[in-house]
Amino acid sequence: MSGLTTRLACKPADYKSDLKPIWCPGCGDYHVLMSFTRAFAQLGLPSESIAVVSGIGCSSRIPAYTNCYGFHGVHGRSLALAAGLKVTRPDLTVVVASGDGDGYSIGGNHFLHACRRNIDMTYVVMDNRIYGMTKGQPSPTTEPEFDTALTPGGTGVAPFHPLVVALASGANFIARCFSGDPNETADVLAEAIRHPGFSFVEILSPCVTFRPDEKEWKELVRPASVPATSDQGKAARRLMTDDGFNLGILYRGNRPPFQPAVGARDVDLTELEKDFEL
Amino acid sequence: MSGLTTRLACKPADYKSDLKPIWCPGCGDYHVLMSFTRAFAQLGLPSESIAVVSGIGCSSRIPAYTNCYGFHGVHGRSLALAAGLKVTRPDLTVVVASGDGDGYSIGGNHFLHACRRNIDMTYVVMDNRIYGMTKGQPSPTTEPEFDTALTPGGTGVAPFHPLVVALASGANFIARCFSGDPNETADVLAEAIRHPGFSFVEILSPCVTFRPDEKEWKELVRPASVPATSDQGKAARRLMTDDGFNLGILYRGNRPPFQPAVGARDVDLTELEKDFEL
Amino acid sequence: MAASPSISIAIVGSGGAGALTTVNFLLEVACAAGWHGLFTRTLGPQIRGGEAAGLLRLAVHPVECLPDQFDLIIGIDWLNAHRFGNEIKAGPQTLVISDPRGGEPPPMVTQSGARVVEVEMKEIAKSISGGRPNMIALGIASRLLGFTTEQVFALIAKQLGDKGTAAIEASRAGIKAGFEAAAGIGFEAELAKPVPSEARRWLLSGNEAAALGAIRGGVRFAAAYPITPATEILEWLSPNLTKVGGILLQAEDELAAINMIIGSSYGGTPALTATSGPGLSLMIEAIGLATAAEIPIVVIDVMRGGPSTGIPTKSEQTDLNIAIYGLHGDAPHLVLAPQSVSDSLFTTQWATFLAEALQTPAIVLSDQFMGQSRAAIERPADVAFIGARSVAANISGSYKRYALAPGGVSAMALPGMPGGQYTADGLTHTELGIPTSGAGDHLAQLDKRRDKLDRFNFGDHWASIEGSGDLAIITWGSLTGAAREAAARAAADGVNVRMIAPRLLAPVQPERLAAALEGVRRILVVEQTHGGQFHRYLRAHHDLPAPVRAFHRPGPLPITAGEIHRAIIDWS
Amino acid sequence: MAASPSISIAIVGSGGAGALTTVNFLLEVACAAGWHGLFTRTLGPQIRGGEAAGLLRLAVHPVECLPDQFDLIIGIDWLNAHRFGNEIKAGPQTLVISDPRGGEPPPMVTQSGARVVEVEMKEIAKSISGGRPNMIALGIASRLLGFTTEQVFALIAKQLGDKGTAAIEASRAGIKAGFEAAAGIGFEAELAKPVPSEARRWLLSGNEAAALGAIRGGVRFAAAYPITPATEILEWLSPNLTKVGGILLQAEDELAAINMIIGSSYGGTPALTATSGPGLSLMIEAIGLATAAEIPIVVIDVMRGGPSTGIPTKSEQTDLNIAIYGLHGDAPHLVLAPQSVSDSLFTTQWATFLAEALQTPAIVLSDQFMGQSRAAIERPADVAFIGARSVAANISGSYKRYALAPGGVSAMALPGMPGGQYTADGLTHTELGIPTSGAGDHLAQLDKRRDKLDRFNFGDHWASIEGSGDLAIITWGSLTGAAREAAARAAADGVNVRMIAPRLLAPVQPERLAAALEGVRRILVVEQTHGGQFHRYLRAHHDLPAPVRAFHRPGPLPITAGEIHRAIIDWS
Amino acid sequence: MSKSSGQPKISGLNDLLAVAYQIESDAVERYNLLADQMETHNNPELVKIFRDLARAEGIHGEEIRRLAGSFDVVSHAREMARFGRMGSPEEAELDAAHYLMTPWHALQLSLAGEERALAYFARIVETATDPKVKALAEELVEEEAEHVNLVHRLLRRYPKPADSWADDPDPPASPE
Ligand SMILES: Cc1ncc(C[n+]2csc(CCOP(=O)(O)OP(=O)(O)O)c2C)c(N)n1
Ligand SMILES: Cc1ncc(C[n+]2csc(CCOP(=O)(O)OP(=O)(O)O)c2C)c(N)n1
Ligand code: SF4
Ligand code: SF4
Ligand SMILES: [Mg+2]
Ligand SMILES: [Mg+2]
Repeated sequence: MSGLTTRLACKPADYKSDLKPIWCPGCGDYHVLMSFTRAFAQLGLPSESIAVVSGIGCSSRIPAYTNCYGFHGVHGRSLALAAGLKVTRPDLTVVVASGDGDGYSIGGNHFLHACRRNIDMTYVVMDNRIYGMTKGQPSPTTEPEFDTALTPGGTGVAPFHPLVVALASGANFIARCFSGDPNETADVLAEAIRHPGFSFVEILSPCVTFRPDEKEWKELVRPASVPATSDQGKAARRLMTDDGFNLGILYRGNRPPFQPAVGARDVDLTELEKDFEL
Repeated sequence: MSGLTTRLACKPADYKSDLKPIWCPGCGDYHVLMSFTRAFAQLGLPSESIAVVSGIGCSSRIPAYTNCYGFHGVHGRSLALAAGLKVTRPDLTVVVASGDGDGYSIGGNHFLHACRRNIDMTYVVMDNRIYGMTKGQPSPTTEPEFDTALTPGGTGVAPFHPLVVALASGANFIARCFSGDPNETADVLAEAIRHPGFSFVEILSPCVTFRPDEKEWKELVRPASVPATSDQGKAARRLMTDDGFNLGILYRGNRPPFQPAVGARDVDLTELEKDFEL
Repeated sequence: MAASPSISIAIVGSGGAGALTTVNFLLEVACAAGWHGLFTRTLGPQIRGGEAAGLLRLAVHPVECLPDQFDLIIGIDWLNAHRFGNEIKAGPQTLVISDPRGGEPPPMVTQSGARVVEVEMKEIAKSISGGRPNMIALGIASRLLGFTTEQVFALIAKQLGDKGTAAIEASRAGIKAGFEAAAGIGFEAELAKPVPSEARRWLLSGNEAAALGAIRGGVRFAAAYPITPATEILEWLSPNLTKVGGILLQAEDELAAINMIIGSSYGGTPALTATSGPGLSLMIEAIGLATAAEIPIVVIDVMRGGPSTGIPTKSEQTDLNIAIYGLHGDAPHLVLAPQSVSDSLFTTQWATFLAEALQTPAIVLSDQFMGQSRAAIERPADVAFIGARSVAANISGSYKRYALAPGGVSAMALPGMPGGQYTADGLTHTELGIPTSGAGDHLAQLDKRRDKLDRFNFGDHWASIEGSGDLAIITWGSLTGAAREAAARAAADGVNVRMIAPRLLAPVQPERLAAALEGVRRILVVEQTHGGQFHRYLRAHHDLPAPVRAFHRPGPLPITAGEIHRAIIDWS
Repeated sequence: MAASPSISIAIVGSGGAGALTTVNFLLEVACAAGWHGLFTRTLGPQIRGGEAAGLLRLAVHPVECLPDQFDLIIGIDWLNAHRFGNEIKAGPQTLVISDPRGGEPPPMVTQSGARVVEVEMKEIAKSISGGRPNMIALGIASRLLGFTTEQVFALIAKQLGDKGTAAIEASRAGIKAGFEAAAGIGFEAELAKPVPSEARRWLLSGNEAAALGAIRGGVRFAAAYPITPATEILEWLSPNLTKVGGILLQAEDELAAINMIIGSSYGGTPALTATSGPGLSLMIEAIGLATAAEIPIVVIDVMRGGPSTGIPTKSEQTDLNIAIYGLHGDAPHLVLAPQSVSDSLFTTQWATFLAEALQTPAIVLSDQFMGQSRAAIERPADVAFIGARSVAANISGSYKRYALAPGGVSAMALPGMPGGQYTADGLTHTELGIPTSGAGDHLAQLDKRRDKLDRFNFGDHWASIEGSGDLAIITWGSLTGAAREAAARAAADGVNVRMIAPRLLAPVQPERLAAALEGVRRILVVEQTHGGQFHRYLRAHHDLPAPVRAFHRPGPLPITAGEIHRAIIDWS
Repeated sequence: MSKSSGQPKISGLNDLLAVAYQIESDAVERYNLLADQMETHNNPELVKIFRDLARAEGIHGEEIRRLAGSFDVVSHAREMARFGRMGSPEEAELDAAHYLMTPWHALQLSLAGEERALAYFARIVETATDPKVKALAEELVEEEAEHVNLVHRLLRRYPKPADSWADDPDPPASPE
């Protein structure tokens, strides 16, 4: 979290922009937006001190719907862009927003390395187990038998475990939320932002248009029965075997965040020339 | 492993090409090459039925040193290239060779998705915890304090756990070998090739030039004290907490490999036009 | 007014109004009756429930471009319709049917001088059990276009067959009500009678046509990463490749997709991927690999508005530069562009054939307009362009994968062939494929890869060349149709125009273009870019023998025949 | 023979022989004595223990290109030296010193007519405790070049200071023995006395110069993914950025690197990455994003042999096309090319300044030759080009990030500024940055981004223009030095030549080039490509006012002044 | 790492002949590999030494083949003479190679190999029950001892090089 002084008595509405979402009514992402603004208000951060960075997808449209600084970049590269921003501007609060396609498919490599690098930022993946924006192709979290036009009869490929991948790669904070509970989600997001280092929050956020079956999620989710652990081995086993519907903060590490010192910049550049002098 | 009939009485030398490696004398990759040829001989595969696919790096030079079909592609993309080859040519034995930079840094995303996809191929990463070919920059497995010209004083970034990532992503066979033991490595490779689905073999292969300290590895490695498990939760915990020097087959799953049927191709194409007819 | 060879209809309505379905029904009714047609959609930014318009042009001959203006515009509602801006041009001749309860017609209608007739489509629909306003619109349009209720009912029965009789009944009632509502409305435009023809006809999109062309050309593997407006190619291929013994694999990203097809082709299976600008950017490195390692592949780029994410749902021709010049190093390869929905089939098939014959990547530049329009076309003829690469046989002795063969194409060993073992490589290599940094080998292989393209005889398919005036239009891709129509209009004005539209963009064919330009005194280059990419490209490679005017502007609005016609007149 | 203004030495020896170190010592001795010099390495494919040659040209004036032929070649050994093929040209004037125990001299030497003198360098070295053959070679070369033992010893003391007295003693003994061995050897070539000068001088590589230029221009963040031959830029930046309060981050790949610098720059910190062809290919998509979202970034592309992985250790100019035309959509941006080791500093600094001033990506096209050569140069002057982008101040009311400002450049709000909140976007956007697919907004923003480049006054730095003959050489990048020398030689023959080398490749400067070409009657375009990329590019954008000959060939051998000279004579 | 290993089981004279043959031929292959490396890395002195060593081991192998008479040791060896973890006893260790290595290093490698072979046959002498096997093993021990002596003698000609033997003043290359 940033060192900027916080503002008192912020309302969630202060963090919303005037732009109206293009999302389908009923989309889980509306709730996520709500959780964002509530979390920001809870933390009392000046909206101009927050940067929301995203890629491409329905979920990735979120930056412009906040009243923060935003970057709607290219597909799958938000974490890299955010890394360059945060290391050079450690005063900012950096939140990265992504979808399961943007984050786990095309963006998978940056996910691995952002976890490793452990820069102090919060990574939110709105997982709807589908490519919403491009009209319903399977993502890495889609069930193998889920039928789509691109993969009739299903992909036949097992979904992967993003939370274990995050853990194995070094993420410092791992949580799962459900968009349908925006207050709880806001609390977890605020906690994730507060937690030093790379925090990963997977939000189950149903796509009403291409995954109407996900309406059932609200019956399936439940708070995890055990509190967050900081034991990597335990966490690995637990996350590897859970069914994907346990909610809450599941792992909380204590690796110090990566932040190279940003030094004084008004130095005498002729110092640098010494190596070259004949 | 392929369905081609095997040839009897193959010698490892039959799988070596005439091309002389550019590797530094003492490099672990010479041993890996030996393990490749021994494993192929052990399996008695016709050399023309094997394809060795790689990216860029010292380790990735291996295809041309075998007498198999080879593809020395671009940096980090070998697994994708191999996937296209294997699904359309299931009769071939496909072995993919990579380094820790090629495989875990630039190639990280394809690693995740190759594990998920579980196509029947064997993925060998020669891990020397350094970029050899480009003269000694840190890779994702390099120790955080290891000093290099690009990262003076070390990266400060924790290495990630490739074996856990593989497991979380769905790899069906996970092993760790040491190049200095080419017979054992050959046995594991042969087993990996035989195992249906995606097999991942991490070979610790010292770089004598940029990591002379890795000569010590031979004192550090040891056979894992417990046999391979097929329990994902157990494997996750074990791999997450091991010190990186336990050798052997560590996980052996039983997911069926992904292989869409390759049908008869001499069909009447006018069938396809029916949808369009007015 | 005399019957016209073509007539254009736009139906506008926001989410759920069924505007697009209605237009599609109209197209099918017209096609069943023997007309041709082209149907394009235009949509708001929402995924669901956004404003939508179906644009339809019907004609006695195949249709390849949109009209300058619409004859009939029906607004089921006008919610947010102002967003379509100039996309639906109206004029004093236009008849607009507007539901007064559907909001204000947008300025593009009200300021056009069009005659607006109000019909309470929603109210009429309410009076029918299960009635929907779009069926009223369908009825109105059908009557104004001169279709009979029987023609429309026949289609409804076919299309809604599985929805049950109640639904069909409701639709029929709605259509009938629409016919009645249209009774008093005067509509001057009249579509000429269809030209009787024995040709078998198809209704399909350019994306579907391209996909079928690829399969006809021999493609049996595709790797897919979805992107607008190319996804339909991949979605059509998926089940259809399966039918012909092929496979489609969904890739994790475009980097994977392009490398997957290289792997497939290396193994002997002709392979394709389809994408759009952002995806093409990511494929560049590996297309260079395929060039250097001489692996045939086909990459369809369905162009959309650029740069960057740009305007994904609209057409432009601005990926010409990257397609031709985008690879690092000297990397000659094939670039082709289809010229219409129908030609998407031929050109993609030919591209597949050429890629295989020349062992090199072929980039096919389609665009959103061609790719996503649905057109009624005559079934394209079966052509002999079926990929058959030169494959090594009876290998004995040391096999030279990159042998300096006379035509530049060397026989390719496929994995599994004894004695053909070699390593394909993106490093500069010898004839054997062994890495080298020798000047001689480098030059020899660069020459080989250039010569195999330059010396190949591409035949007459390289371009469409029509007319013989001394003013030549040079254009390409989906603008060919509009240019053709503009030339026809100019001819009607007495201005003879020659139209040259290269289908083969790279390698360039300087002698052929020079021959095509013989005797020309003015050249008009027409393209849909901001920067004049095609014009620059022509200048770079050809000595254009006459003064040139470049007419170009970016998307999202399609360049119409009318605009080109004006440019011709200005330059005559 | 009269003293010559320049003299060239090559020292050849395989791994461990220390050939490169020896050449470096020679360069430093010469520089300390007031000469200038340029040192290039050439290496075998092995990482360690490969064959190596150091190529050195010393002169009274700054040196920017290699010689046509070497005056002195010393073979400490000749193991695998044939692999250097034509890289080390010898002729009848050449003196070759060869160790008879070092294998056979390669054909390039034996077939040249050069005089070969055998010296048993290894044997001599053995007679000295701790002696090394390369020190004998250093002694020989020093004496033949006219240096004194004191000059050489002074350097040894400085360079080997930390190796202990024994090592220094051994080296001194070796050098002395070399001097003695050279005693009887006649060597006709003689280097003219150095021109006395007060200028402070530096010894550095083009890669280092570029890195320093970037810092001078304001860069304080770099993202790195190693690739030959660009890695040294990143390795130099890493510790040096730290010294000036900046940061370097190692990225997981080039896709990350380019996006990291966009993030840094979005936050207000000028940022750079350096790569070569394969890496540039991967950066293309995001460079397009930076163009559309108007984020200044600097990308240095140190070109190597292409296509694909190509010849990583050798130079070519074949990334011109991708740098200029590689982006999808209409995406104007800056492309610049330094012309020498020294100019790498200026041009990179200027590029940084321009990127910031114009809020757009700048691609700097360096190459392996310039990047990895070490040269003695006069300290480049401090110039005023320090990046200072237009930053929004006192924002009140609704902030328009992409306002249609007169010069096309709109003030940029930086995160943290109250009221400046906006979302940077690669989608086509309004002045506010809101996504749109409106034709008007699209055109307005395309115009804005084009105009801000086209209307900027780049001043005289856009090109080096020298001479006034009616034959003009147009060249670029690291060939400028060779072209300059060729022009000088032609002048000596009585042929006046004009040399024009644009430093700014995009946006094109048609009026400026036209002015520079005033009165020209023949044009010779010189470039190191196979396909003639630069020539095509010139044709595309300029009306060249006279007949053109294109002289181009690919790498790996550098194009020499002699070759260009011949091309001039042929075309005069 | 544990140096335990699976070793071929000797259950008769033919087995021992085959194993002995295999040991020599593995050594030949290894020395040739090292010679190739030295050739690629421009160390001609070592190329010669490794080729000589390969030739010498080759002669031993041929002798064993002759000893075996009509019995096909070559194919028998391929079937049964597989060594486990540490490999064939007389193989020189690959990871000890260096492009600047000197004859002294090569002889050290060779010495270690000969000593391992000596120890290997000595163990067979100790454990063998078949007298013919024992007798041949004793012969082989003697021969290996002779080789060990020979290497020691050679080493006198090539003293240990200075610690700086691996110094290379030039930087490495980066070919890709
Ligand atoms: C390079 C590139 N490839 C493909 C696309 C097309 N595309 C846009 S969004 C998207 C997937 C989005 O899925 P997800 O991240 O799950 O977001 P959702 O829409 O489901 O929220 C794709 C493939 C693109 N914009 N850029
Ligand atoms: C796109 C691209 N980026 C960078 C490079 C430069 N490069 C070549 S090999 C390599 C790293 C190799 O490291 P690793 O995979 O660990 O192989 P090793 O040499 O250590 O065996 C890099 C960065 C390249 N060839 N292509
Ligand atoms: S398509 Fe799905 S993810 Fe996208 S906005 Fe609609 S409901 Fe949400
Ligand atoms: S640099 Fe390292 S990895 Fe590469 S060949 Fe040499 S020892 Fe092996
Ligand atoms: Mg999604
Ligand atoms: Mg490595």
